[in-house]
Amino acid sequence: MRYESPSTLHDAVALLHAEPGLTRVLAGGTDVLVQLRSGMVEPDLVVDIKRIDGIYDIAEEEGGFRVGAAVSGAMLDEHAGVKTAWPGVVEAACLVGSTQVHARATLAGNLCNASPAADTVPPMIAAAATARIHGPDGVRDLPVEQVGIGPGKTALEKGEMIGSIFLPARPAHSADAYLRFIPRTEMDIAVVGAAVSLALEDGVISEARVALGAVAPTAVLVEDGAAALIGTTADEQALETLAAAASASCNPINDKRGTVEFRTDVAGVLAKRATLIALSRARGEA
Amino acid sequence: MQIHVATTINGDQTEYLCDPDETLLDVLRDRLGLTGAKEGCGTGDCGACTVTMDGRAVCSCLVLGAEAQGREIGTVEGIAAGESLHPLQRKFLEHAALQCGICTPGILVAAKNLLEKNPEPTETEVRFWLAGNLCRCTGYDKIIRAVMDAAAEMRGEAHA
Amino acid sequence: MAFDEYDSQNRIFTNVGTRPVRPDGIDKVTGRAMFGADMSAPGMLWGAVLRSPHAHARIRSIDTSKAEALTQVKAVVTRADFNEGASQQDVLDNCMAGEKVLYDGHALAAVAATSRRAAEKALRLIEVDYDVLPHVTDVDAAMKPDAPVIRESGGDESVPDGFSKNVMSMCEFGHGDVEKGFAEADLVMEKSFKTAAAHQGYIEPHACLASLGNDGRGELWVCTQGHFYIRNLCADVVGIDSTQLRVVASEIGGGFGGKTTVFIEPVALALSRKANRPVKIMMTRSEVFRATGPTSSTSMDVKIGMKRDGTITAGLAVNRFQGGAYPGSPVDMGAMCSFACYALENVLSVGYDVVCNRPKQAAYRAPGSPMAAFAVESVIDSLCQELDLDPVEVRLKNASREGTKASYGPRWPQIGLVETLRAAKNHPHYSAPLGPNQGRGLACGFWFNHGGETSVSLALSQDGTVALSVGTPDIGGSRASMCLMAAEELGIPYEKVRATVVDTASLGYNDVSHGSRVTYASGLATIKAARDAKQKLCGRAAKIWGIPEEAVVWEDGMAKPAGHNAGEHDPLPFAELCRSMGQTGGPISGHFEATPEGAGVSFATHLVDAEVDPETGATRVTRYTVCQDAGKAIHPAYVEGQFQGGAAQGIGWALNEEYIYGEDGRLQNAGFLDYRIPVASDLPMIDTEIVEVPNPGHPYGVRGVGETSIVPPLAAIANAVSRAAGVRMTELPMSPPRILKALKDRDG
Amino acid sequence: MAETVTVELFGSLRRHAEGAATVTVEAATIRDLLEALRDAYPGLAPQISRGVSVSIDGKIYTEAMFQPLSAENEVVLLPRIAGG
Repeated sequence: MRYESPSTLHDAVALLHAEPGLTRVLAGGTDVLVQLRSGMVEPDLVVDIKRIDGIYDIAEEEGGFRVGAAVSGAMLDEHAGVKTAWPGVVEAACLVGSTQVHARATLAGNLCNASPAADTVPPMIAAAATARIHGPDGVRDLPVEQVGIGPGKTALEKGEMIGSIFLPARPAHSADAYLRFIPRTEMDIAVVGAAVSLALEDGVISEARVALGAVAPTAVLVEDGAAALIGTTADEQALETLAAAASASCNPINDKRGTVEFRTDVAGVLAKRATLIALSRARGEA
Repeated sequence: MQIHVATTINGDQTEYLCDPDETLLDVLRDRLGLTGAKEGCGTGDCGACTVTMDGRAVCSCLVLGAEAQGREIGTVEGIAAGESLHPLQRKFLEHAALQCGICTPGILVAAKNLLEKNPEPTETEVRFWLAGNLCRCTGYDKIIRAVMDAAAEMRGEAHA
Repeated sequence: MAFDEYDSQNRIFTNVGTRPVRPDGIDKVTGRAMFGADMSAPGMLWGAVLRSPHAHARIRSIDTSKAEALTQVKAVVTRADFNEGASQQDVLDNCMAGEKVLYDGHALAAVAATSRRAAEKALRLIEVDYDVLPHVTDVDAAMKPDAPVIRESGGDESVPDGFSKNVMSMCEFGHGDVEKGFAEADLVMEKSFKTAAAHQGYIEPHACLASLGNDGRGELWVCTQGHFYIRNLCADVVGIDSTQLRVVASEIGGGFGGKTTVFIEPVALALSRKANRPVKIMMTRSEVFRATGPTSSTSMDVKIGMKRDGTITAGLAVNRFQGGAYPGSPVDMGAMCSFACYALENVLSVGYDVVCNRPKQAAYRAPGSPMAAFAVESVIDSLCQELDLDPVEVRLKNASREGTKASYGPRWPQIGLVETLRAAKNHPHYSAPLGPNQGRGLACGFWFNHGGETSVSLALSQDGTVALSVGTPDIGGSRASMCLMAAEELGIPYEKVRATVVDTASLGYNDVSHGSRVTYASGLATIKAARDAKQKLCGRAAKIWGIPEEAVVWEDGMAKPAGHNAGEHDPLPFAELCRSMGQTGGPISGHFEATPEGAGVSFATHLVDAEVDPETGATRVTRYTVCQDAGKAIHPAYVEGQFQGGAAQGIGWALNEEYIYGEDGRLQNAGFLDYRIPVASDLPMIDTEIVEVPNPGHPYGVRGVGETSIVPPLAAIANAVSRAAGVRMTELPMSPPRILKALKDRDG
Repeated sequence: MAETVTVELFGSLRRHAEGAATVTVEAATIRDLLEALRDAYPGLAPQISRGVSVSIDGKIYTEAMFQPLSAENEVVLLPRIAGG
């Protein structure tokens, strides 16, 4: 195994592209090192991107934020602007693993690891975030929901890597929230994750996006769930419709972390609860 | 091929050679003789290997030795100032906050890092900050009390 | 002979009962304490172990040639490198498989190489040809007559007809006539229970550093609960004389029963012998879960009859424990514990020891008792609910007391169950209001506690200090307790005593630090060794004063004339006698070697509040109180620590911890990510009430405290959750999917 | 001197002692007791070899071969008790 730590995105892409064998991009390392240690993967080249200029930047852009690929959950949590605009994304980043993991783990890494249960992916999808992908043929932007295409699989081509995540601008009276179900209070992989982003006009939900994690091979955007909320004040009936839509969008598995029945039921419960939190934030109550 | 790394550990300039796939934990323990950081799991799930890197608590089993180039690393061996124990170390002893002691180095590093960022944490904040540091002996009760008491002392308040 | 050791009826203690800083404290907060993996040696190699991916398979062949061809590899061992004539055949086979691998994770080869990573890579070059056999991992399935057979030899003479060969033995305890008792009851309730295998979950993986020559002489540094015992096991398994192997017990990063046997130690010795270099092996966390002992998983039926006034008329328990691929599950102890808390006229408890394709179970804190208590205390709680009775009053009404004939035979001496129940009843927790979706659970628990072979040596130094040598590894602060007891006896300050866990060449044999025996047995031996030293000190004073030895007494750390008849002499303080001992007769040491048989049984009552989220099945423990009889708390802070730690482990076992096997017989959650032990944010503070009903078998009244604390939690939490959820939970762990399903089933 | 000692057997041992819940043997010590039991009831021998504890008036002995016994003692034979 070779270890390289290039100082530009261009060099990083060139290294990844030129290596004929197995490559891994090292950002926070919280997944890559576990894979290395277990012998699950034996890469020929590891490219540590943390020496790349600007890779730790959180830059304001078109009213939104461009988050560098090495920005950790702890850094996001310390960034007042991102935390105000996208509290759900930030709370998800601070749920991944422990304090020690928050200090290293990144949005881009969580996305590229392509676990169906990744905590930050549902809120990024709900946020309509895009990933900026750098590759040998240049740069392209891809909506987050199109990056993961299956467990452990992404839409990235050979030689490509994510350089940044873009979180778009928010209208007034908008907010997001993320909730996950785990058996303990910390340290578990999500059994179900639910993210809701919404905006209010005159107290009525005018925009909404709902996304679920750990209930299908990839995180899912629940369009019926969003439709159930838009035009309502998230009254009881709207929430029940949302919950039913969330449960209906589940295509989970039985595994050591939960059953199909449990995931399907709890997806609806969490979608409702996340909506109420987002709503209260959008109203400026929390 | 081995990689040459120059770094700072507990304030000391340190150089070493490591394999590309060698973790910082293995470098500390097997190359530098700093065995205070422990391997409890090797997967970032137990926190026994916690060190600080540029002021943030990390699991050294999830950091490559090569990544430490130019960084500042802090381990449990660097917590006491000479013969004076850090208040957290003293409070851990006073409160009997350890039984076997294998988790203690990681918890001390993590707790010190917490108090540097948040000198007045609530019990809940301490519990969540330390959620990644498993202890199987104590049930955490005396650990939490020791951290809260150390924080109070460091703020100059009377003993809790 | 009665329990006649207790001699502290009106004693006012000066050291015992205080909370000084432990002697190994500074080492442990500065990172310099040396644990199993922290020792290295010049020229050291790293060992790694190849483990079976199959639950059950015949080994057709093992080809190690490609691994041996690597330059970094210095030795490879398989079963042929061990002592085929070992007397402990099951221990040998569990350390290194013979003809068959019996579980996912079973060791079958090992390599020593110049680095840990090189050793691990070399393992992947070993080619094994397996003939995969049918497997079984569930205890009930393994008992069925048509189950895959794990050991052709089958069970012993105690097993009734009609079971598979996987049932290794059957045991029965009790007295009276249970059918008659059930007929006298106003309500008879019968329920079935299951518990999952739980791992001890110590944070330090097994690790050792071995050095063995082909002359059969060697050294072993290892984290273990019993270095004398494993010395004997290692010597047997690798075929050397036990005393030619010197074993040093490192600091130990948790054991809870799981470090009372050997796994990698004989393998490291065999590799070292073959490579002629020291070899270190450190298990990965995954190896710890796959290959070391969790406790048994169980299936149990309990039937109890009760009168309307709460009197229990009869109790019947059938316990089925699987203990992994080898006989020896703790079902006999479980069956003895089932009804130990109650004075019953009609009681029967049955146990079946079952093998299946799982790692060999190892002791885990009060082995067998927590599961048995879960089943019995759950049925008692259900009866209390049905008959609208107070759970404390019902238990007080039926509680075992001094003179009660225990369900497993003996008649109790002085015991403290009633006192723990009263402590729980009087605790503010018992009457505190409950919030919505909350329930309060109460349960009692029992453990035997153990004595065991014990040797202690206490050497005086010229400066008036004491070197106390013990042979029981310190697993929870015991060196502090030993120092307190030695200081108490000698009348000197705690700081003047240094307790060391010495190696196997420095002291007579000591049984393992298990059975909650250390503060009891090594403590008793320390007290007696100190008394032996005091007698010698008095002898020296007698010589100095020229009076008979019987005319000298030891008081307040000084030799004094026994009375006016002994003459007027200024007292001789400890330090002064130490200073002159070279001239008054030579060095002074006190000794004690015995197998003390007066371990006092211990009881506890736990109170717990739990809150259940009715929409997700999530459970939160909101309040917890432990009331336990310690006999006498030597270092109360570490007694509290044992209470809290046992409760926390019980909470994990009750709510989330379990071994999960797939259809393929492989363990699916061999890591702390998915084997979910409690984290700091899961738990409340854990209140403790130390009850002190002296053990008549110890000079100060000490009872072991380490194990009883894990007995009541499974039941107490199940009772709290069942009351909170409004549905009786009979299977552990009470994971959220299981609770949510129970809620849905209840609501139709 | 050997006395007539009454020994209670735990349940599963009873069928190897012709179903008796208690048996009497001549014994002065635990060693005598175990030897006498082996002789009188060969079916008990395997369990005795695997290890037993003996409760005398409520106190449990696991190793004490020479512990004296008398006719007045309440003696119970148990499986060997250890711990974690």
